[in-house]
Amino acid sequence: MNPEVALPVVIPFLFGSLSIVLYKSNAAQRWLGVIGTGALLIASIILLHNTYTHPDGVLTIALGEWEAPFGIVLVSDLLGAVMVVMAALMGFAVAIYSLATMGSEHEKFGYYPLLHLLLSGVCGAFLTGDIFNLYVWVEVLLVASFALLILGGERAQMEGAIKYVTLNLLSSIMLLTAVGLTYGMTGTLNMADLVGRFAEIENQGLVTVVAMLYLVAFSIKAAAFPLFFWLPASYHTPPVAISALFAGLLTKVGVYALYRFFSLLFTQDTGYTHEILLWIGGFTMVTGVLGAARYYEIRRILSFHIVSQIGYMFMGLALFTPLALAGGIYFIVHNIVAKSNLFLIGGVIYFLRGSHELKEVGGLWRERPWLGIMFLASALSLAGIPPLSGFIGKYMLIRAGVEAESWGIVAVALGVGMLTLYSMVKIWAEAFWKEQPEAHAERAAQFERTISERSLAIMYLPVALLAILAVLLGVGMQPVYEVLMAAAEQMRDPQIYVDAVLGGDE
Amino acid sequence: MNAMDSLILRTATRFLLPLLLIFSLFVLLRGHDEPGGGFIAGLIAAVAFSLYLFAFDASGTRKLMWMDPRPMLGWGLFIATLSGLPALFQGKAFFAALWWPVHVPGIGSVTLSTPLVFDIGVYMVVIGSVMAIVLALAEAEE
Amino acid sequence: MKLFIWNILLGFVWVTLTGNFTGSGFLAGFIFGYFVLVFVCRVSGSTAGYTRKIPQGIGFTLFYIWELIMSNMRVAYEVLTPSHGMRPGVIGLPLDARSDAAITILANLISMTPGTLSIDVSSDNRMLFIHAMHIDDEDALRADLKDLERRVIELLS
Amino acid sequence: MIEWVTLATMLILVLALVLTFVRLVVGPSLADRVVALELIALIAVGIMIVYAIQVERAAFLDVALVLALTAFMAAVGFARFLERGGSGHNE
Amino acid sequence: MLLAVLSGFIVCLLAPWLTRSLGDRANWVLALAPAALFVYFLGWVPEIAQGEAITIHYPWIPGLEINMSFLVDGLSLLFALLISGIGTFIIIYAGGYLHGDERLPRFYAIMFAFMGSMLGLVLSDNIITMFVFWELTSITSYLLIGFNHEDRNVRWLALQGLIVTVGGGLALMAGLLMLAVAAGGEFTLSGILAADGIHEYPFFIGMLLAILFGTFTKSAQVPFHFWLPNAMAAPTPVSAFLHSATMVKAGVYLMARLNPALGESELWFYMLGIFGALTMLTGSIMALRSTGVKAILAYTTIMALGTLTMLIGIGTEGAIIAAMTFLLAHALYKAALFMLAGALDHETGTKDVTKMGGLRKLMPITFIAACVAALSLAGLPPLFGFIAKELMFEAVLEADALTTFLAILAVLSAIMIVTMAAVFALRPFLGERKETPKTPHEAPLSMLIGPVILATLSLIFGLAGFIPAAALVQSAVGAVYGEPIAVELYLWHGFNLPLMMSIAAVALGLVLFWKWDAALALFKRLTFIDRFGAERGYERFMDAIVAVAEWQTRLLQNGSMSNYLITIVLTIVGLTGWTLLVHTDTPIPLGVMDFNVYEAVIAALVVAGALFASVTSSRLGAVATLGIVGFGIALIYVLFSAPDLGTTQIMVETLTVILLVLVLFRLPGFLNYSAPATRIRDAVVALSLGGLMTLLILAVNDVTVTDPISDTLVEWSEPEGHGRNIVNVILVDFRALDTLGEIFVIGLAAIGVYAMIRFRAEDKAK
Amino acid sequence: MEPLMAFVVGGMFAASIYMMLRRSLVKLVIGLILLSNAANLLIFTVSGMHRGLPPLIAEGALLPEGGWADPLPQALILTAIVIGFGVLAFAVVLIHRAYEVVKEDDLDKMRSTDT
Amino acid sequence: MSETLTAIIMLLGALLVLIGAIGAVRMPDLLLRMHATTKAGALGTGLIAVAAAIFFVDTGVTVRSLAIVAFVILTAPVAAHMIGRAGYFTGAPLWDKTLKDELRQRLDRHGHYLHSGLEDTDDTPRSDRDSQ
Ligand code: NA
Ligand code: NA
Repeated sequence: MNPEVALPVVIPFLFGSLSIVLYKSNAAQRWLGVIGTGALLIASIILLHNTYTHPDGVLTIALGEWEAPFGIVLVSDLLGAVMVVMAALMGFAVAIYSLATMGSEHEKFGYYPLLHLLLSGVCGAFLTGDIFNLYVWVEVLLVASFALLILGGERAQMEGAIKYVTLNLLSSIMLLTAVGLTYGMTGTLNMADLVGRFAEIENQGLVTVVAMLYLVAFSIKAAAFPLFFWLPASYHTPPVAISALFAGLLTKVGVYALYRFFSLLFTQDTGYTHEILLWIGGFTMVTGVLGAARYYEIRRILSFHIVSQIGYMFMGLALFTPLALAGGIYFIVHNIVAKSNLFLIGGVIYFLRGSHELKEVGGLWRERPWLGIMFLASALSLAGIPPLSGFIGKYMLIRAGVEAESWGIVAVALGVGMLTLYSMVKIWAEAFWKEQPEAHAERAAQFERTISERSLAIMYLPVALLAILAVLLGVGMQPVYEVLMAAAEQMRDPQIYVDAVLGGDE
Repeated sequence: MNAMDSLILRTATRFLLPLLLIFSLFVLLRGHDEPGGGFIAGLIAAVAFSLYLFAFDASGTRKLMWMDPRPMLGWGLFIATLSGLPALFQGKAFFAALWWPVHVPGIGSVTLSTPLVFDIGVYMVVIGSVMAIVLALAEAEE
Repeated sequence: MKLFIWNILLGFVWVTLTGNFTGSGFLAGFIFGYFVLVFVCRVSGSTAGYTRKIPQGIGFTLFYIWELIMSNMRVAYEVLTPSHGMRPGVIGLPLDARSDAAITILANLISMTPGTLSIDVSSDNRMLFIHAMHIDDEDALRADLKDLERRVIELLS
Repeated sequence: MIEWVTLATMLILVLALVLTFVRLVVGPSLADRVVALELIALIAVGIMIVYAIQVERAAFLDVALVLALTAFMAAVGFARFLERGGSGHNE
Repeated sequence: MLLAVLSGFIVCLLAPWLTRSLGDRANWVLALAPAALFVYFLGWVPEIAQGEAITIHYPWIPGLEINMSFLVDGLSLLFALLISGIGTFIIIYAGGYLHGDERLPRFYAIMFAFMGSMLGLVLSDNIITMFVFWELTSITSYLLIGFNHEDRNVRWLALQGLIVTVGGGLALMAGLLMLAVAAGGEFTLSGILAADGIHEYPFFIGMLLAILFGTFTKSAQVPFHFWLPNAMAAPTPVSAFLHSATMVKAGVYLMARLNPALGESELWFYMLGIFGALTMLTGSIMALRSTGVKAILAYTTIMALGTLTMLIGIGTEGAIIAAMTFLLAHALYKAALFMLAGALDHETGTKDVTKMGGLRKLMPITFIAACVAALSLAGLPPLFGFIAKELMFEAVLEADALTTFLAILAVLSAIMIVTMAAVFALRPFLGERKETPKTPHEAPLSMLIGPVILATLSLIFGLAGFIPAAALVQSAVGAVYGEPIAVELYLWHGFNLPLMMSIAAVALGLVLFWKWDAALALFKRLTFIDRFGAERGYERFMDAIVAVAEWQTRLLQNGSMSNYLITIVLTIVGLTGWTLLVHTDTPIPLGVMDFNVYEAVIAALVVAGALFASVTSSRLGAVATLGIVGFGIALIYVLFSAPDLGTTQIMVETLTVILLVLVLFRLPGFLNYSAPATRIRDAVVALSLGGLMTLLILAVNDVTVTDPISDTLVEWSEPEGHGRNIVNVILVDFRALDTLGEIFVIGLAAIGVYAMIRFRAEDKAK
Repeated sequence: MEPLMAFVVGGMFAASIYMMLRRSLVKLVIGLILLSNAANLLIFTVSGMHRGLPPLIAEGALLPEGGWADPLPQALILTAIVIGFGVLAFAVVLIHRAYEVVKEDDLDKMRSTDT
Repeated sequence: MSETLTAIIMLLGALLVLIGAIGAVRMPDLLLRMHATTKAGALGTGLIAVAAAIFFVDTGVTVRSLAIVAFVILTAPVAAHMIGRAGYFTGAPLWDKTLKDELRQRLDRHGHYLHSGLEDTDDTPRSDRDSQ
């Protein structure tokens, strides 16, 4: 029994519900926000440490002492633990950022409880070893995201939310359907138990059929081609801290689930399933990056890039070699840091200039060089420029692609990298290099006056933290690499997971 | 005057409300052994309060409920989560159920348990949530 | 006093629901009922007073069930006969009953009796509007309805 | 004998269900539909009770009880809708 | 060594602070850094000149074979010396050129970052580390080209340089990884050069093309040459350092570096030979068309890069000697010329050579230095450039194939270079004094020290060819050729064909200089070069991307919810259905139809209700029908042994109806928004998903489950779970976490709804 | 019964998707409710349907009398119903607010966030 | 014996329900349909519940059955009143053979006040009916 496995779920639950109870005091909620996410971060780092140092590399807790496969188990393997750390990190960064940027109305109507509970859903999804429980977590985070998305009630938020809600519900229902069919076929819900039970099914093709349902359900969540519509339609509508949180975490849950399912459960016919993943990945990269090329609104550009980057994550899973898997996980990690930070910087730009439109902002390089440097660190990282974090991810994936002689995806991945750079440079050239356009100078000045240096400092704090991380993840990659390779090796050998969950080594 | 004002409904509601509430408590407490449980019980209570809302008005219903729905659902969530923690102090996993049989004079042997506490949390969440939604909608209408 | 009877009634409901016909079961029901009443009465004031005469109530219930059966046979006839020989209409019945409870019971009983259906009570609670299947003999109908009203007032007095 | 009777009762009840469904579909006004819905709820109560008799499991009576308790709430809700200005006719 | 490479980055971090605290003297102090590096690298010369190649290894990310390993041999040392040596002068020069500019701290920082990257690039043994530095040079170059970023055009040109070089870089990355695979997993240059079997790699051609794509873009080979002259938008110190002496030679460096490994293939020869020669010619022609001092130099740089590429392609002993000599010679004279061009521009305020004249008296030192450097550019004795050019002609004549073609191109370009050298060195200084925007006088010391010393070196090396030959060129040639070659450099190498070619070139070049104004007018009229040029291609390409992006986004993200839904549904049906049809071996059995009539009727009513709700035009009718669907489902749950489900379904249905009627009266009734054809399409889509679900259920129903986990739960329920309602025991005990999540969902939904209704309302109230 | 239910569930899926494609906000949300119900029924169907065997244990007994219908899918569906209720309550209010803000029921006229 | 009684009552109840359903289909206007559904439906269902009480011969079941009966009979007329008045006031048409309508003209323009027609007669003391 490893109680630390449950902490990433319990901590946000406690802080979230307390924040609801204290709904009248914004100050209390702010404190709970920072303390709660901070505690979550500490707990998740402890979890990762304990997982990594454990001889099996897998920790489990059978909730209610009902042993697997009968009760619900939470399982922390390296993949899950790494994802939890990233979620907690993002939560913490956004909680701090929110102190300076979130309006009191947003706080009054539940911003902080929603933040906590979104994190609990995300962490739960990363840790659970039970497919139905995964559905529940996905719903928790989804409904939390629904509520965050509409917080403010702007017209655009409503329009975006309708698409977001509808398409995500469709995906949840597909997931639920797939879970039901899985239970109907196997009589179990425990992932480790499913490994053996799937193998016993005579009609193996049927397992692949169900795999396809999961694939579609999670691909919608992950915003993969051609199922991503909800994302560009909605991500740019809420306040930017919320967009950053979404960008960092939500699609990653879908990607994580695909990694989990298509390494643990559905490896019967990789020639078929993973080939499909590869195609989806390629198209996702291209459509996403082209979408971004079209826009001149910072958040829209970034939103389409989320889609594009998801393609790389698919590529890692699809190639399915240890290096590719490690590269894919690394890509997720790096992307959480870089992409969220870009959203946060977009928010800073908004607070300094009063607009998200590139055509209406400018002059930031001259005035705020540090912001520029932090932007460059994140943007170039996203574009895969060495030695920043994105490069290492791209390097691992391309190398895996070259080694697998998958030339098509290698070419696409490289080309998309270049277009990503194009978009990032577009933001750079317009927002930082260009002079502030006269037509919008007045509003910009007005905005800049209203933002206090103290708030700006609070906003810079998480931005700087993440920018440094984007650099460190690249330059100081070796320890990260070791963890991720170990994670990838675990994924390539499901028996480790199965033994840890069902072996009863307690 | 309320467009929905119906003497018959109001009077019937005064009569039905206690019945529905006691029924909901009943369903809550026996749920572990017979069909029922915190969720269904909470829905029944919520239906009862909604009935009151329809017969009377939102502010009356708020007064009737004694606790604002939002903190109620917060407390419910908090209690339900907390009910998983005592097991930790006995060295067991989260949500390991603990049972305390208690003899209450006049009622007999009553078993208190963490699942029951959990179910009570569920009950509060369901009432709080449904009523938060319904009341907000009704107030927006008024 | 009214409330005490209500409380006993709820205790009884509890016992019957649980199927636990023991003293302790009733006590539990009584306690739960007490809390429910305390809870409810904070807002909605006194409940109803028509439960005072329990024996009378039982008698009345039997009467009510009889009316129910009669009304059903009448309706069955109308439904099943091929041609609609009905002469429906909406009439207003001036009320002598004054308490909410009395009016409500009367209205509900009328809805359950043959060929009549309460639509609404006027805003000053002095007129009950009724839809009737047959108003060929309106006076007889009104007489029947007034008789029913008398019984209800008696029951609740 | 009871098996046959319960089956016959079931058949009668589902016939009633079908007829009421026709009214629900035909309408024409919302109130007509709600009347049909109310009756459907009552028939469902009946079916559940008959089923409890058929399989000799009293537990199903509890479901019937809940349905009996709450079914009229739908009518109250619809009535409220109509009185608050919703149009009751084909729209 | 690590410190030497990283010193650039360290100084980069310190530079802004130093600049601010030192003020005007900053350039002299900062220049100590590259000067110290230069001295450090000079210290290596004796050892390396012996033909040694030394590798130094520091682990970085060993797991990914990314390490700070360095390879010091003749080639890398030659480059390192050029970078640090010229860098010293450039830093000094920049202090004068950008005197008083508030952005100077930033400028130094980026310059030092570039210098560090460039050193890293040429010294790296690990190919990935080399690539890291390679890309860093592109980025720093971008930041430097866009130094005057308030100018829209400058931003555009900086982007162009970045896109071309980074685009090439990406291909290079793929090529290098393929190379590593081909070399059997070797990630060091030393390892790759020693590896066998690279030529047997099945994707050798692809690998080669990918690498060459990278090197050609970086080194501005045709057809990617256009970005380089555009990069002249940068301040002159940048142009002098990056776009002439160092960064653009990175491609040449890499080709030279890989020559021993890849040079044996014919493709290598033809690619490098033809593209190099064409680049050489293009550069010369474009130079002839230019009037800007920096543009002329930029195009002659392209010429030089082409020449170097061609020589490496030819790959004979002589060609490699020529290449290394040419490289050194070019670096010396071109850096000097650029700095002089900057001085002219800085002092006169114009870049146009035709608008200058008669400056020899005002700027005498500049004039003399320009003459010396230009003589070297033109390839005239006794300057080092002459030796290089003679060797180049010799090498061309020795080529294995295409000899005539290459020779003609070499002579043609030599003619034009002579012309332009003359134009550059003579036009601004001789003739009548012309009015210029600024009143010129001699440039400050900081701007003259570099060109003077470099020009002097051109002269010394020309007169004493043995110095560079022994110290640098020989070891570099050995590294590039792959085995040691003795190199001797002399001005006089006999009266032979190359010399005749030189004489002819000089003569014709001077004639052309005589008639340059006419030639210029003629060439300027040849606008088709602009119209069909590679730059146009680049613009078309970028436009096409934006157009495709537009088209694709309109097609996919078009805002129509029905389109989104249809796409998703068809994806589900396509993927799952296809798999079901193709990947399951047995046909799907219908199963046993055992049901009672009343069950069937209830089930049918559920479907009928759902169908009616979906086709009715009555909104409330749909809600009421939803009610019967809900009750019907509750009945099904009850009839099949799920009382708790039945109860829950009823309660939820009731509350749903309450909610719907609470909100619906604000909404409009159903309107029919779609045409009959659309409805048929929708029906087909809907039925396809329905059909799929039916098939899935039938297929799964055929699978028999032997011992579901629930059997154990049932056994545990009473003794372990203390409850007789097993479903409830599961909910609050066995799977309490699900239920906890579930109530959080409910709570979250309530918070969301509350916020939705109240947020704006209270907003408005204020 | 399961084969029959297969068609029922299929029909419900089809009906709900058709409804969601009608471009009307109200129909969209009703379609979602139907879809959620269909998925629940699907789980109920594929995990086996049994008559008259509720998973309830009589007092004093250790197992349900005469066998049992699988309680686990029932618990799952119950959870799914509740979650569905929460989510759909949100969706219902969302369309209501969206209509108030946008003043438009036709979904195809709500494109401003995409284009 | 009890089985036979169960059977008879159950069948009777079901038939009553069926009559209600037929009425729902056949009757010509809303209010007339409600005559059928309210009465037949409630009593029919009630009878079936009684049948269950007889069948199971168990106090717990009996009480639950009676609770069902009580609830159905308590709520059916309230529901009927709510629907009937809502349907009537929102203009559900009456059957063309309807003889008279004393209600229609009593409702004020805004639908907010229903006149009794007795306003000008003397006012009897109010009970506590207005309290809420
Ligand atoms: Na992202
Ligand atoms: Na099965």
